[in-house]
Amino acid sequence: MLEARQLECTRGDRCLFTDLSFKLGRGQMLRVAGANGSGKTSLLRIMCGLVSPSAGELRWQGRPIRDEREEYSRNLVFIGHLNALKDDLTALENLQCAAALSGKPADVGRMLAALERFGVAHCAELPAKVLSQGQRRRVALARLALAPAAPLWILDEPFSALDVGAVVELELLLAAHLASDGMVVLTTHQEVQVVAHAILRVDLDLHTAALRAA
Amino acid sequence: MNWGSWQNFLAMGGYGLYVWGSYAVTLIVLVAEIVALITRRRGVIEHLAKYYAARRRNHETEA
Amino acid sequence: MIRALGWVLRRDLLLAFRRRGDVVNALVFFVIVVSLFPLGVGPEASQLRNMAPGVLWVAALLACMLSLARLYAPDHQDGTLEQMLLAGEPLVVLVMGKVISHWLMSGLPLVLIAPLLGLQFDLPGDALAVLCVSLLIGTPVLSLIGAVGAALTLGVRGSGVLVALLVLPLYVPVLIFGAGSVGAVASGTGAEAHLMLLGGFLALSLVLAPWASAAALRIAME
Amino acid sequence: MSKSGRFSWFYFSSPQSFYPLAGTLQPWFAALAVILCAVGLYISFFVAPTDAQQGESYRIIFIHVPAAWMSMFLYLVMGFWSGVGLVFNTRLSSMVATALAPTGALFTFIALWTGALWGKPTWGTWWVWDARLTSELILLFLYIGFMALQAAIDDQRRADKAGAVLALVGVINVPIIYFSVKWWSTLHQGASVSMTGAPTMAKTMLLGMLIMALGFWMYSIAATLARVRCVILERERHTDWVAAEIGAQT
Repeated sequence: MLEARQLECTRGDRCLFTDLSFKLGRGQMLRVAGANGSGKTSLLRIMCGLVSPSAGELRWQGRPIRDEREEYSRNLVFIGHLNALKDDLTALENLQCAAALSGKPADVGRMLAALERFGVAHCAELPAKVLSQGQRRRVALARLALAPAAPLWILDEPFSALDVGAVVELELLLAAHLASDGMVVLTTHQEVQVVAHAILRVDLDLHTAALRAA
Repeated sequence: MNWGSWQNFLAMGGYGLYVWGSYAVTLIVLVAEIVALITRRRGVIEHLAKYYAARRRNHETEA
Repeated sequence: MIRALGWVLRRDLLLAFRRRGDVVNALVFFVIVVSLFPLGVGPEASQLRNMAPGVLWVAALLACMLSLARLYAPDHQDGTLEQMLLAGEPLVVLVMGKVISHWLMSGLPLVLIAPLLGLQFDLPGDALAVLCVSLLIGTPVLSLIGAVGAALTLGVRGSGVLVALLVLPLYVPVLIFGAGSVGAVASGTGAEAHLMLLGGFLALSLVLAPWASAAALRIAME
Repeated sequence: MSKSGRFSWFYFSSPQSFYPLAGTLQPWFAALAVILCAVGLYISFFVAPTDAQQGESYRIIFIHVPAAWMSMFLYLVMGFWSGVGLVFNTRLSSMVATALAPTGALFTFIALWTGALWGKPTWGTWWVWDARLTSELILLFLYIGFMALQAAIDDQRRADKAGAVLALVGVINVPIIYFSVKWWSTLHQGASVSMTGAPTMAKTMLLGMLIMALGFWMYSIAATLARVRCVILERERHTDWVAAEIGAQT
């Protein structure tokens, strides 16, 4: 279970959000909403442990994540704005490196299956630099389809640059992950059709310092 | 130690240029730092006063 | 842990292989800088022999420093660095992998080509041998210290010049003892003491630099 | 440790409570600096005898040596506060480290300048690659690197932390650099005229240097406190107490 306690994030002089608390349990999805510049990406980076919050803390299974960074990292998959693809490596090699770094077996069969899921198996041997924006996103998302899945997925605008087919595929994947007791945190501008028994929603516009003062 | 006269004191046994060059530059550098610190403090206060005034105006127009 | 290090190394070497030009360019830079010195000071053999260790070492420093821009910056831009921080492996280990691959691509070629350039400067055989050994021990230190500078200046404006400003003063001891070892052989006093001290620097920087670099990377990603 | 002891320690580690404290202490350190420097200058010009070998030119060491000491000492202090800031994540320590750098760089510059002016009559050239001057030069580069790095990073928190890592790496390196350079210079030029090692080094000379060093030390503290106050105002401008302070000042 992931628990946030009174998180606060400041960037320079500006307080992006303050007093943000929530609990995310197994099988639940958290959707982070908010206007542009409200700190959605910052919140996700805090939740990954890449950035430390200016106040408050995050707990994974009851323990603060900064105390056991590596252990926590092994439990999560983060897909950010950047696709984390190397232009000079092929889609398959990129996926293999990502899998190996997160401690998963780098078995070619599984890689191809994951790419197939997102309909980019035919690009497996092409260097990432020749792929289109949408194809690159699909290759990045293929990491989600790699077994064994990490329990916590943190996705920053996963639907950007995807066509309808890929959107549906991702929604199915999210639903399956939630059904098997996984957890998902995501930001998105479009409506998501995901079957889950609980979808939490955090609206960062309701956590700004100005509003609290008022 | 008795230098006898100002001339002797300034001449520093023929090394006046070096000795006084060292002391003068040290003095100049330290004074420059002090002046820089004072102007910086004034600048900060002035800048912040403007900053708060602008913020106050902004609040008033909003309210 | 070793597996993750192996993967970082493997990936970086593969990338370097696909972009061979970058590696070759750094090497050509080294050769050109070294070859310019005789043109500047004149072709007199005894003078060149005296200068050779210093010239070769300074050129090695510069070549190594130039290639630091490729150490973390591309990973930072395409997001793979974020993923490395979240890999679930100690970051120090991954940093070690990056440093080793940096050395293999920028340090080792210098070691291999240095004897040829030493011949241009009329260095005797034993001095050439010591030059190679000193570069072999010293260039990893350059990569290790450089990794700290590269991590500190990651994504900062004007980082190319800044990294030189930060890293070159820290290279001074390596330069002194690296060039000193070759000079010591030439003057007949033996280079063991120099090489031992270089080895000491290597040990010290192996222990400390990856930690500092990893800490700097975490800071840079905030 | 008693509860009240911890409390007072943390009380002054907050910028808000340190700001008035620094304001109160700063004039005292400045006054001490003036008095000590005056006494030091008196000793160096009117008490210390003429040096048998170097004549009057040796009087430069009364500022050269203390400035060199201070430059190295301030770098260590900067490294210490950087380390504290990094480990305990206290903003004030990082601000102190940032405020120390310019003063340290100034003393490094003074040491270099006076070294050159001492070298001309003693060695016959303005610059000699001796151990002290060379390591001072490298120290100046380290200071400049620290300030340039902090200036180049926009995010304040990152600038503090990155500067701290650099300062700590520098602190480990300064002794290594110093001994490398020392070893190198003795190898290349043999024994040279040393500034402090001369057998004629009278007690009064040492006393003069010590008092000047103390004066420089007090000056450094005063200058750093003044700069920290500016830094605090700039960085804490979003707080209410700074707004009140500025209101009281204008």
